[in-house]
Amino acid sequence: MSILEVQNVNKSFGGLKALQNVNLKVEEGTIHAIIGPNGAGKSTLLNCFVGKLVPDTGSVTFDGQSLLQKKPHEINQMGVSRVFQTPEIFTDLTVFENVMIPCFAKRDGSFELNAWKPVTRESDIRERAEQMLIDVNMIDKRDMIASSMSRGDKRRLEMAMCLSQSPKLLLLDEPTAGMARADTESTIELLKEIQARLKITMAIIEHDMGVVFSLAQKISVLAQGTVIAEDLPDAIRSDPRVKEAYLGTAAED
Amino acid sequence: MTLKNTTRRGVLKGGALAGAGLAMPQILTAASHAGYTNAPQGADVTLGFNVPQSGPYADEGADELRAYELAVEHLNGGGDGGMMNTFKVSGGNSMLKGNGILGKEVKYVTGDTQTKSDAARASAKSMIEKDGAIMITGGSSSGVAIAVQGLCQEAGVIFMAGLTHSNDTTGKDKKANGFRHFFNGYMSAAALAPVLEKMYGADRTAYHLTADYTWGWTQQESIQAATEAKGWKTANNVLTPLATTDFSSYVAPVLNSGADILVLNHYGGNMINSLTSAVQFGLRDKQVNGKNFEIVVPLYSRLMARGAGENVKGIFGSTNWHWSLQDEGSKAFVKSFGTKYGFPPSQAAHTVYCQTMLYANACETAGTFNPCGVVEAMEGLEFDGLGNGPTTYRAADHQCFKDVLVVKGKENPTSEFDVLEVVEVTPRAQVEYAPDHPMFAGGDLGACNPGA
Amino acid sequence: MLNLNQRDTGTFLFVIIITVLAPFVMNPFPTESAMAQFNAGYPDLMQRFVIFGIFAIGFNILFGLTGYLSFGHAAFLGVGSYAAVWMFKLLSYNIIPALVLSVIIAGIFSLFIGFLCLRRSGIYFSILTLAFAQMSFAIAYSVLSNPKFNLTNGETGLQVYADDIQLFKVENLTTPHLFGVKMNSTYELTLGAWDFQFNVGYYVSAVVMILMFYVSIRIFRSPFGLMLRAVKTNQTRLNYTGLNTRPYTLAAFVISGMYAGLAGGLLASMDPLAGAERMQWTASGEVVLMTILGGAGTLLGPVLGAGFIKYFENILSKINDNVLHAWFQYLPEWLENSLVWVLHWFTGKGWHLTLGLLFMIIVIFLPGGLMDGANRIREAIRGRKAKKNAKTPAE
Amino acid sequence: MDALLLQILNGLDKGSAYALIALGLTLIFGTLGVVNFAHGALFMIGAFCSVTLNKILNLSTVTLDATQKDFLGNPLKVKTPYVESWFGEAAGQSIIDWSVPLAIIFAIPVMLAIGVIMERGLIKHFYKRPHADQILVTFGLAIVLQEVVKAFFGANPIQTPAPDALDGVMDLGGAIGLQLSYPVWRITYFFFAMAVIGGVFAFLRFTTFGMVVRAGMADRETVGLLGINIDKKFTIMFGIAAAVAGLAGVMYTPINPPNYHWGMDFLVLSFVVVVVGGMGSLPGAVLAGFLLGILESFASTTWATTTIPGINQIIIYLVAIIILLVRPRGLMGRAGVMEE
Repeated sequence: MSILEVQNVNKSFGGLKALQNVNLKVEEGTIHAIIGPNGAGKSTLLNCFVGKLVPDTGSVTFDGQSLLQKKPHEINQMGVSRVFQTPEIFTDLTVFENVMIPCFAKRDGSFELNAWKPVTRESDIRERAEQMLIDVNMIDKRDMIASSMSRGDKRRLEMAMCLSQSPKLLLLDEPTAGMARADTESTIELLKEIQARLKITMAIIEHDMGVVFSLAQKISVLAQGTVIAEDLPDAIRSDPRVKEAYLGTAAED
Repeated sequence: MTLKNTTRRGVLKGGALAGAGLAMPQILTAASHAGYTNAPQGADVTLGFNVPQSGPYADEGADELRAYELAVEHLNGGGDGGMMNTFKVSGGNSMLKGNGILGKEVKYVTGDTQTKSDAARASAKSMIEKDGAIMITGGSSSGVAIAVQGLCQEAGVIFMAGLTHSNDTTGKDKKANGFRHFFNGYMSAAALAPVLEKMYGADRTAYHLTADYTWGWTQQESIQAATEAKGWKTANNVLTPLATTDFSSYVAPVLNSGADILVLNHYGGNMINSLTSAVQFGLRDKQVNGKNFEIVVPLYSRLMARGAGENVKGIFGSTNWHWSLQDEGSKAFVKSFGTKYGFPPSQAAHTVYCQTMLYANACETAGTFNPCGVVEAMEGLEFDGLGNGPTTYRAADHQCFKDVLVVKGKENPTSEFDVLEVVEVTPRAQVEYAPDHPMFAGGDLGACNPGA
Repeated sequence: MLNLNQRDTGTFLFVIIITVLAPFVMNPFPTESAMAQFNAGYPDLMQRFVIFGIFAIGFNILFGLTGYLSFGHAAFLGVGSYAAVWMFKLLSYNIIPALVLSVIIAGIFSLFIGFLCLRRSGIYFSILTLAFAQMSFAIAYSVLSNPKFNLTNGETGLQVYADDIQLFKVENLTTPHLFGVKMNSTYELTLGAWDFQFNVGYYVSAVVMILMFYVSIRIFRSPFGLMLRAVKTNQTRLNYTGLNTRPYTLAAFVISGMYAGLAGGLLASMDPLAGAERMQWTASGEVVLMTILGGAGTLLGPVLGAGFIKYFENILSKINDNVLHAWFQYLPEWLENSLVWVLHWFTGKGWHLTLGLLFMIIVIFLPGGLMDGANRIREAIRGRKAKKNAKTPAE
Repeated sequence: MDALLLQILNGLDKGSAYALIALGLTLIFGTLGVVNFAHGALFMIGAFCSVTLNKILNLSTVTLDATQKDFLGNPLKVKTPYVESWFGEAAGQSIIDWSVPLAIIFAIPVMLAIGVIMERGLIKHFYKRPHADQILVTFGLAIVLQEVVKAFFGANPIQTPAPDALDGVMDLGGAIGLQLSYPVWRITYFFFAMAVIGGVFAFLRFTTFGMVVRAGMADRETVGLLGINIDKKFTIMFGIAAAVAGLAGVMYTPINPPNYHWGMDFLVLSFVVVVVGGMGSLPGAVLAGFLLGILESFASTTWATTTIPGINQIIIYLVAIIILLVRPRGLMGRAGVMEE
């Protein structure tokens, strides 16, 4: 069963057609990668999933519900979490507070005037946040201010924040961009482990082929705003259209 | 009223005796003393000079402070005595002897009103509550004067108003503990209208520009009534926001309105800017209805007129006092002020100097600092020699009645102070009105409040 | 205690002790001494300390936590004052209905303005609030004070007249009171060379401030407070975490508006007069100064800042040249004159200059305000820099 | 009809001042990303450059004239300005008469210097700080500047008249049968403003310096990467912005006598102009300046104030609020600049 369905989505900025008739299905419980060269429209597509952009035409449905006209926080409340290319975390807050916030969002919804009970008395939230930090192996950094951590830790923290909401769909925007080799590998391991343990559906945007082929169960290739191929990794690896898109005329060999 | 201890210094002595080593606390309540707020106990008495030291009227405030310092010096027997020597009460000499007030040396505290009611009240309160001031005086705006007057009524001290020209100060906002030496909008109008009629004729149409706040409204109402009584017509009255800096859009339509007189009911910076605009637009060079177009500024201040520079030449207005007056009182005051500071005093300086002298005299007459005694001594007081001829403080509303000066911007000034010339000294009979005049009705003087 | 952690309990107790003992603490110099000039322990100033403290505490909930810099909060203070004086005019001098109405009216007013202004952020938000405040000022100063429809009494300020309705008028109670206890009653205690004044109005305001301070601690430590701090740090992440930031910022705006309204109501209760200049944007600037000076985002900072600025305004502006000469009279004349000449620019009528300079220095060198300065001094005394990552946030 | 034209003229005139101040403000914001609350104060200082020059030219030798008496009855002190004794009475008087236009020459280096000192000494340290801090520190600076000016020149406005030749009224409508007389100096001000605006635009358009600055406004980091010392250029830019505000102040003095409070008076207004025009858009600032000037003039007419009481008090703020809510990027702002 597909959890995310994109049908005939078009989006243009001024004269530039960023997306043309994009169709895509993300199956529940899989890791689905969206790849493509720079400027292929990957980020635009992702932004259409989370409510930052609204497609000009076409539909995006999640779990049977349309995502069009929904705001980012509403989409998140439906069960879609997003990891950014550069980690978006609450840099001035402690690691623990960072993780508590999504827990509150999960429990209380998009707004709750919970202005009286001290955070220290919210034991259910604290337990959950602590568990999450243990799960991602960050419990020793609990009271650090988030801005003082390494980039890898920030990424890990962001992941923990997303996972603490037990999302139905996790969107990852180049999760290993700019990372050292070792970090990249540990991130891949982390994602694999999460997927194995929690069976969370993931959609990854990536242009590092190594990452994509070691993770994805299905791959869509985006070029010049359209999906030129959608298949299993092995099939994509040998698809001439993909080579052409990535390497231009070099596809002839 | 308050349970405030007003015999502070007496208690202090007692405390010092009783508690040299023991420091025995004494809690005072209303029952433990009787009297009035801040009754002076030691060898001195403190007055509170509350003037604008920041904001647009800071220069007037500074001149007021100079006059206060001079007055204190004179009261304490220093200097040449200034107007203290010419001050006559009901035919006889004043009670002032140059030995302070009631034998106590005069001390003073100063504060900044910022020309804001809030700040002015805060400053006055600190003088009353902290410095033990027995009288508050000063101010350069009617809003502030009314606010501080109300406060002094509540606190039980005397308020001797400085510059405040709105009818309300001794009209609907009058208070028993407050006294105004300055004239008001009605009196300006009553003094000006006959002169204007004489100069410009009875067949005139006036266009009013009015600062959009309390003072502007009362001034405009007064001058419109007075000129209409002389046969003038009123073409229009346009309210201008207080914050206006460029009056061009208000001045520009005047010429096409059919009016041949422009009345600027503005004061301070507003007056300078609107007059500058009006002159710039060449209004004064125009002919309308076969007559020369004229501009009138009902309330003049020399300090402000200086800011308008050449533009004031030949423009009529009224003022409370001017240093060029040749009576004995004025000459004495100008001499001692000019000798001390090097330039002649403004009407603001004159007003507050008089107020200080009058207060001191009232205390001497009453033989006490008790506000109720002072009020009794002030009410109906007839005096002379303070620069405005024979003067009365009316009991019904605590408004001072004296001659009003109609002035005109001087054509050939000899110095930077020589900006205005006195055209006519309007006798006080002509500017007097009944206490229940509609423009002043509605207030309640109340009874004197001695505080404690 | 009271559901506060140990550190907050300490802060809270400190505030209680200082406010209760203020008449002593603020009056360290004997009444007749030359230094008495610096005493601040008289009712009016103490009242202002706590009332502007309330104003700043409220402002800090918006600015300190969410980072939204409003230049229009004085409008709510002004509205609160007008509401309170109207209650005096219509009902009676009892301050309870006045305070209630001032909070309600300020709440409604801030809901309206907040709803519109919070559609923007950053500098645009600041300019929007500035524009609203200036508009409110102009309307209060002249538009709503014309003789036909006089709601504010313009320049003179709204005040109670003897012929006002006052439905529940009580004879002999002609000043604001709390069920008969008059706000302006003062008891005096003389202790050797010292005089201490205990004013009912001050203690009423102080109790309100202590309550409001407690409420603000609870807000700071609540999930709601956490969300507001998150708003300041990263709104994008908050949105993608399923939280709608607008209601959070709006709630903070309205809460701070109600604090301002309460402060305005209290001001009118201490002194039943409401003037439009309370609403001017420079008055809004003042509360910004207070908060920054003390330390935005800290619990105690705004209260300290409010005290500091009001102290400056009331004490420094009264130091005239005569006072200066009196201080330095024992020095050689040339030195006395030059010292007076130098200080003359900064005291008395020059106090605004001192304020401006002080403010610049704080923003440049101590962005965390006085609280930050105190922390740095404490750390310097300990002789070691506290580990950055161990820093407790928001304190 | 004439009334309408008159108000448009008035609007253009007010708009000239608004546009000049806003131009500098938006230049600073666009290049440096700094919100300068002290910009109004720069306008005020410009005006006081004019006052200062007037005072300098009026420095005098004092002689006692026994035939006249001063207010105390002492011989009158007669002042003769040095310029009159140096260049002869007629020449000296005309130099004093032309002191306001002369002040332009005096003000340019002074304002440039103030701008550069301000940027190097203060603003530089605030590039990386939040907008709120920039607002606050420049707000503090604005207070300090105005208090210093007050300490030297007092609180009262100071009259600085236009040269006699440019004082007076010009009949603009005679040829087309309308009664349309307008002060010569205000017309001069308008053309002066146009010249300054034209100069700034030409400078940005046709010089390499200007091109770099414009590129910097579009994308600061990229230009930095190109190895151009953009910081130095921005310092000069700040100086120019200060000079533009200063010149606007110098020439405004005959229209209204300047006082120390001008900075705050014009500050809120100029921000409104910048916002309405679009943050960082130079043509927007100019357009919005004139537009708001005209709008303000129309709101002051009797017709407007009787239709909506108090509209003249609030029109500027109302426009700002509506623009910010409906079209936050302003009339000519680029999409996406500061919108959220």
